[in-house]
Amino acid sequence: MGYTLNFAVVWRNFDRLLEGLALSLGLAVISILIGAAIGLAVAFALISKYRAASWPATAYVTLIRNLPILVLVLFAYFALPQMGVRLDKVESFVAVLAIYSGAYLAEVFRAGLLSIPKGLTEAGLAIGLTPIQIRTTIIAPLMLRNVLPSMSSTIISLFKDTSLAAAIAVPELTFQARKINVESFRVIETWIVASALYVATCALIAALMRRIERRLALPR
Amino acid sequence: ASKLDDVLARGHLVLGTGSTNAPWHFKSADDKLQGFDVDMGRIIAKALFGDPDKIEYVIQSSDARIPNITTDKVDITCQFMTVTGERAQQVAFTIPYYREGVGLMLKGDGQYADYAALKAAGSSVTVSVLQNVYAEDMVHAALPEAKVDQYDSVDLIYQALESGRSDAVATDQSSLAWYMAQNPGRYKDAGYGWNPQTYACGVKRGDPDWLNFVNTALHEAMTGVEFDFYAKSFKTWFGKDLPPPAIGFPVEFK
Amino acid sequence: MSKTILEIEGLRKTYGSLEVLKGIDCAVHEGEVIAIIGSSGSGKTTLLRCINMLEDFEGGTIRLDGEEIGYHAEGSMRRRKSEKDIARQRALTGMAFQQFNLFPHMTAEANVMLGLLKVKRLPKDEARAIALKWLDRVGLGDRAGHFPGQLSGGQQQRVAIARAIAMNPRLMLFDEVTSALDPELVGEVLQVIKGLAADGMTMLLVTHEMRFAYEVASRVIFMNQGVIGEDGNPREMFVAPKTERLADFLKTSSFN
Amino acid sequence: MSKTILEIEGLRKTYGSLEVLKGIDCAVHEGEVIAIIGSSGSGKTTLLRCINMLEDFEGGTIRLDGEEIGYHAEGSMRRRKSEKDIARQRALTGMAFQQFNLFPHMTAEANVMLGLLKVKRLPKDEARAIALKWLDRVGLGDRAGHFPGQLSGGQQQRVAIARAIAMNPRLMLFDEVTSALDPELVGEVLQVIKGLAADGMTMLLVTHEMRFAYEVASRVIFMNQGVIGEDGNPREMFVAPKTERLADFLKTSSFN
Amino acid sequence: MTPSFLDQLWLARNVILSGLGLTVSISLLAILAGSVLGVLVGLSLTYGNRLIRPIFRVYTDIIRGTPVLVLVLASYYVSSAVGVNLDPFSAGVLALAVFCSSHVGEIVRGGLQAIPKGQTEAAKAIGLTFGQTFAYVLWPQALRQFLPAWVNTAAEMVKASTLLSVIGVAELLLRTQEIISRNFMSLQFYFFAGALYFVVNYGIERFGKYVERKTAVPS
Ligand SMILES: Nc1ncnc2c1ncn2[C@@H]1O[C@H](COP(=O)(O)OP(=O)(O)OP(=O)(O)O)[C@@H](O)[C@H]1O
Ligand SMILES: Nc1ncnc2c1ncn2[C@@H]1O[C@H](COP(=O)(O)OP(=O)(O)OP(=O)(O)O)[C@@H](O)[C@H]1O
Ligand SMILES: [Mg+2]
Ligand SMILES: [Mg+2]
Repeated sequence: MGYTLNFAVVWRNFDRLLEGLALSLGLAVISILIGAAIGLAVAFALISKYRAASWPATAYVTLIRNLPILVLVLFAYFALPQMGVRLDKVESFVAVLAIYSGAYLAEVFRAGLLSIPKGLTEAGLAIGLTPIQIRTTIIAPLMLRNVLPSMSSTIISLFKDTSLAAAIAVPELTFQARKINVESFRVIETWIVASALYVATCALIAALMRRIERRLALPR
Repeated sequence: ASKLDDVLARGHLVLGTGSTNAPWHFKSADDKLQGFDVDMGRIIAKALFGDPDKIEYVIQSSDARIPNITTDKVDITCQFMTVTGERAQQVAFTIPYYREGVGLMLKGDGQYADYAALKAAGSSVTVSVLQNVYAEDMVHAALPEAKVDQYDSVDLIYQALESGRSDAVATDQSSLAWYMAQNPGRYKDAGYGWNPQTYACGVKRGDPDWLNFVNTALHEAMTGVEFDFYAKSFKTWFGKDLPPPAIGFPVEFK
Repeated sequence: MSKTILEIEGLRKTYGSLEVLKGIDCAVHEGEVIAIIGSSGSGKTTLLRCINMLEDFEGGTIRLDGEEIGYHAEGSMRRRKSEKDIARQRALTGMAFQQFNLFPHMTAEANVMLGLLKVKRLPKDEARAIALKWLDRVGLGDRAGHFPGQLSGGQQQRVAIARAIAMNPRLMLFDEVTSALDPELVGEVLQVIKGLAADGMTMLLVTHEMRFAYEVASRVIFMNQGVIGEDGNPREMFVAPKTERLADFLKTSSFN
Repeated sequence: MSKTILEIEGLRKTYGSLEVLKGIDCAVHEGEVIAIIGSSGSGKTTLLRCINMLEDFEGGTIRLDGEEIGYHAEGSMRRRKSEKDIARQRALTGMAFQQFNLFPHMTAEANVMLGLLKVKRLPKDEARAIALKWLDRVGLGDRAGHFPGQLSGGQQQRVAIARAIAMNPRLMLFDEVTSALDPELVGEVLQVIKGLAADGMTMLLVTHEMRFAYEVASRVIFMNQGVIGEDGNPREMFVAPKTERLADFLKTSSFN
Repeated sequence: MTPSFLDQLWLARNVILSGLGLTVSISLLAILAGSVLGVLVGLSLTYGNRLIRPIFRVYTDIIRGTPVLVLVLASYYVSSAVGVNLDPFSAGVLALAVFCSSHVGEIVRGGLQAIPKGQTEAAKAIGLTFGQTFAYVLWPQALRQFLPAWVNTAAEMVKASTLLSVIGVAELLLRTQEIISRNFMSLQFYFFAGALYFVVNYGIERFGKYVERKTAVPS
C-alpha cells in the first residue's frame, strides 16, 4: 500500500512519551496503593457477618465495578465541583482510580480471605491474640500470598486504566500520544510506539509480581 | 486508474467525517448527519453524480482522519482539518473551504468581563481548549501566562467552563458562535480573535485526477455555479449571508 | 487433693435447635490428666472449644482459677466479656488441634514466638529463648527455622503443642491431636504428651486411642450425647464400666 | 496353585537420579490378597503406580494376564504403547488412592458410572444398575445421590473403592486407603476390603495396619529400599521375620 | 433544566436504544468469540508442548499489555493493510475478541491448574483417555472455578466496547456524544449512559451469580 511508516516525529517527541509514561506509572502506583488499602478494609467488610458492614461494602463494589470508569472520571472532575468538592485534575483522577481499584481489589482479596482455613483464626484465638492481631499477623499476610497471581492481572488492567485520565487533560502517556497525533498526524507510528511502551511496562509489572510471588513463596 | 473513475463506477462517494462537533459535523434530532463539513461532501457528490445524497458516511474520530485516508477506508475526509505543512506531507489537501480564527468565550455572569480582564489576570486564568495543533502556543499567543487544559472532545471544553474548571474556552470562532446561539444569554464572547487557520478536505496523495476533480468541485461552489449551495450552507451553520462573488475578473487571479 | 483449677457448672451449648452440651458439671484439679472419650458427635470437641471460648455458650459457667470465663454478670444479666478480656483469658489455656493449624507463613520458631511477643509482650530475645527451649523439649530443636510445609505431620503437631505450652498455660487442651497423623508418626506426639504429664501439667485430652488414655490419664471422662456418662479412674472404668453405654463404646473402640 | 494374573520382572524406576525401584520380581496368582508393607519411601506407592501405568518406568516388564503393560517391543526397541491402548489396559486394574480422588462435581452414583459409560460404553440403565449394586455392597445404597462433599471420609473412600470395583477389574490396587481417615472410619473401609477378599478378588494393598495385613492377606511383601525384602506367609513373616530389617520394621510399627 | 433534559432524552430515545443495542451485540459477539478463542489459548497454555506454550505465553502477555484502543486501531488498519477489508464493526469485534481471549486464556489455565493432580490420576485409573478425562472430569470442575473471573472479563468487554467509537462504530458512547454535540448536556447524558452500562453489567453479574448457584456442588 502507499503508506510508508515514518517514525521521525515520534522520536523527536519521544521524551514527551516518556514523561507521559512516568506520570501514568505515578498515577497507577499511588492509586493502587490507596486502592489496596481500601480493598483490604472492604474485603473484610464483605465477609463480615454483620450486615451493617457487609451491605455497604457490597453496594460499593457492585456499583463501582459495573460503571465505566470514564463516567466516574467525568463525575469527579466536572460534577463534584458543582457539589462543592473541588479537586484538581490529578487529584480527582487519583481519587477515582483509587476508588475503582479498591472495588476490584476488594473482590480479589475477598476470594483470598475465603481460602484461608478457619482453623488458623482459631489457633490464633487460642494463644490469646485479639481479632485485630489475627488479621494483621496471620490472615492478611497469608491472603496476600494467595492472591498475588490474580492480583497481577488486576493491577495490569488498572495501570492501563490510567489512559482514561487523558479525558480530563492529565498529560499521561495516552494524552501525550494523542497530542503528537493531532500535531503530526503520524497516528499509526505514534500508537505503535506508545503501545510498545504500555506492553513493556505491563510485562515489567507482571515480572515484578512474579518476583514478589517467588520471594514470598513458602518453602515446602 | 484514478479514484475518480472508481468512485464514478461505484455510484456513491465514501466520505469520512465525524459526528460530534456542531456546526461542522453532527447529528440532527432525527439522526441525520449534518453540518458544514457534511455539506462540503454533498457538494462533491453533487458534482460527481448530480445528486448530493449519493454519499456513504464513514464516521471517524479525529485520530482516524489520516489513517482512514491512507488505507483507503474513505475517498475523502472533510472534518475541520487544519492545514499544516507536516500534515500535507501525508495527505493531499484540497483547496481550503473555510478560514477559521480562534475566539474566547466566557461565562455570561463570570468573573472576567472581557479579553482585557483575562489578560490582566495573568496566570490565575485557566483556558480549556480542544487538543489541537500547538494548542498551548495558540492560547499563549493571546494570553501569554494563562494555564491551558486540553480535552479531546468539544463538549468537555464547554463542560470545563460550565463547572468552573476553566475560566474561558478558546476554540474555533465558528463553534463558539454556534454554541452561544444554542445557549442564548449564558455566555459571552471575549471580543478577541486570532490565530488564523484554514480548513480543507484531504485525499490520498498521488492521485492528481481525483484531487483536481475535488478542487474543481469546491472551487466552483465557492465562486461558480454552485455558489448558492455553498452560501445556503454558510448561512445555515454560521448565520451569515455571503455576498455573491464579484462578476468579472476572477478574484483569485488578482 | 490439690487445688481446683477448672470448675464447670451446668454448661449448656446449642447449635441452632441442636443441643450439643446438655449441662456439664465437672471440676479439674491441678496436675490432673483427664482423657475425654466418647463416640463421634457426643460433644467432646465442643466442650474443649467452650472452655477456650472458641464457642459462645448459652448456659452455665466455666471458671479458671476462680475467674469466670467469657461472661460476667451485670445485675441479673449475663454479658459477654470484651474481646480483649477474652483474648487474655484464652492465653491462660493452651489448645492443640487435630489439624495442627500452624501458621504456614512462619517458621516453627516464629509460630511459637508469636503469642509470646504479641500477647505476653516479651522482648524478642526472651521470646526466642523460650521458643527454642520448648522446641527442644518436643525434639525439634534443629527444626526451629523450618516452615510448616517442610515438616512432617508429626513434627507439625509437636510444634503446635510447643506453641501452646510456651505460653505457660494453666491448662492444656488437646483435641484428637494424633488422629490426622499416619500411624507411624503418632508415637512421637504421644511421647511429648507423656512428658508433659510427667511434668505435672494439667491437661484435658480428647482421644480415640484407648490404650493411650489408659496409660497416661489419671482420670477418664466418658461423654455421651451431651452429658458426662461416666467419670472416674481409667483402671476401674475400662475394666468394669458401670454403664452399658460405656461398655458398648469400649467394645467398638480399638482398645482391645 | 491357580493361574498367574500379574507377572513383574526386573521392574526398575527412577526419579531423576533417585532409583526408587531397583529390580522387582514378583508373580501374583488369581485370588491372592497381597499386603505390601515397608517403611516410608521404600517404593510401595511407586510400585502400584507403575502397575497401573500412572508412572512410566525405565526397565523390566509387567504382564497382566500375559499381556505386557504400557510398552511393547519394536525390534530391539522398547516403545510406549499408544494412550488409547494404555487407557484400555488401565481399565483392567482398579485403583483406590489414599486421598480418595472422587470427582467432586458428580454424585456418588455418577462417579461410579463414569467409567462404565465412557470406557465400557454400557447403556445408561445397565451402568446405573451396576453402580447401585456396588454402592449397596459398600453399604452406601442410600447415598447414591450424594456429592462427595456431603459424605464423610470413610464414605468417600468406599465410593472410591466401588468406583474401581465396578469396572470389574482383574486386579485391585489399594494404596493406604485408610490412612487419611479418622480411626473411627477406618473400620468401615476395612470391612469392605475383607468382603472383597472373601469374594476371591485379587488384590494388592499397601497398608500401615499390620493387624489388618495379618488378618486379611494371604501373602505379605515387605519392601525395603526399592527391592522386595521378604515375601511370604503373614503368619510366618510376622512371627519369625527372616531378616533383621523386617524385624526392626515390625518393632516400630503399631502391630503389637 | 430537568424537564428539558427529559425532553431531550425522549427525543433521543431511538438513537440511544440503537446505541445500546449495538453495544450489547458487540459485547456478546466479542465475549462469545473471545471465550471460544480463549479456551483454545488456555488449553495451549496448560497442555501445550515446549513449542506451543511459549508462543501462546507471548501472545497473552502482549495482548494483555496492549491498550484496547490500540488493538482496535490495529485490527481496523492492519486488516486492511493485509488486504482483508473489515468494516469497523467486524474489526472492532475482532479486536475485543482477541483481547477477551487473552484474559479467558489465563483464566482457563488458572482453573485447570487448580484441579488437584489426583483427579487426573483417578480418571486415568478407571481407564479414561485424556480427551475423556478432560471432558468429564477436568473441564466441568475448571468451569465452576473460573466462572466468577469469566464474568468479570465479560463485564470488562462491555466497558471496552466504548472504544469502538474511535473507528466510528455507533455504539452507546458515540451515540451519547452525538446527542451531546447537539444539545450540549454533557453530564446528564454521560451519566444516563453510565446508568445504562451499569444495568448491562449488573445483568451480566446477576446472570453469573445465577449460573454459579445453579452449578454449585452441594457439600
Ligand atoms: N458449627 C456447628 N454447627 C452446627 N452443629 C455443630 C457445629 N459443630 C458441631 N456441631 C454438632 O455438634 C455435635 C457435637 O459435635 P462435637 O464436634 O463436639 O463432637 P465430638 O464429640 O467432638 O465428635 P468427634 O469425635 O467426631 O470429633 C455434633 O452433632 C455436631 O454435628
Ligand atoms: N514424583 C516424584 N518425584 C521424585 N521423587 C519421587 C516422586 N514420587 C516419589 N518419589 C520418591 O520415591 C521414593 C519412593 O516413594 P513412594 O511414594 O513409592 O514410597 P512409599 O513406600 O509409598 O512411601 P509412603 O509409605 O510414605 O507412602 C521416595 O523417596 C520418594 O521421595
Ligand atoms: Mg471432635
Ligand atoms: Mg505411599
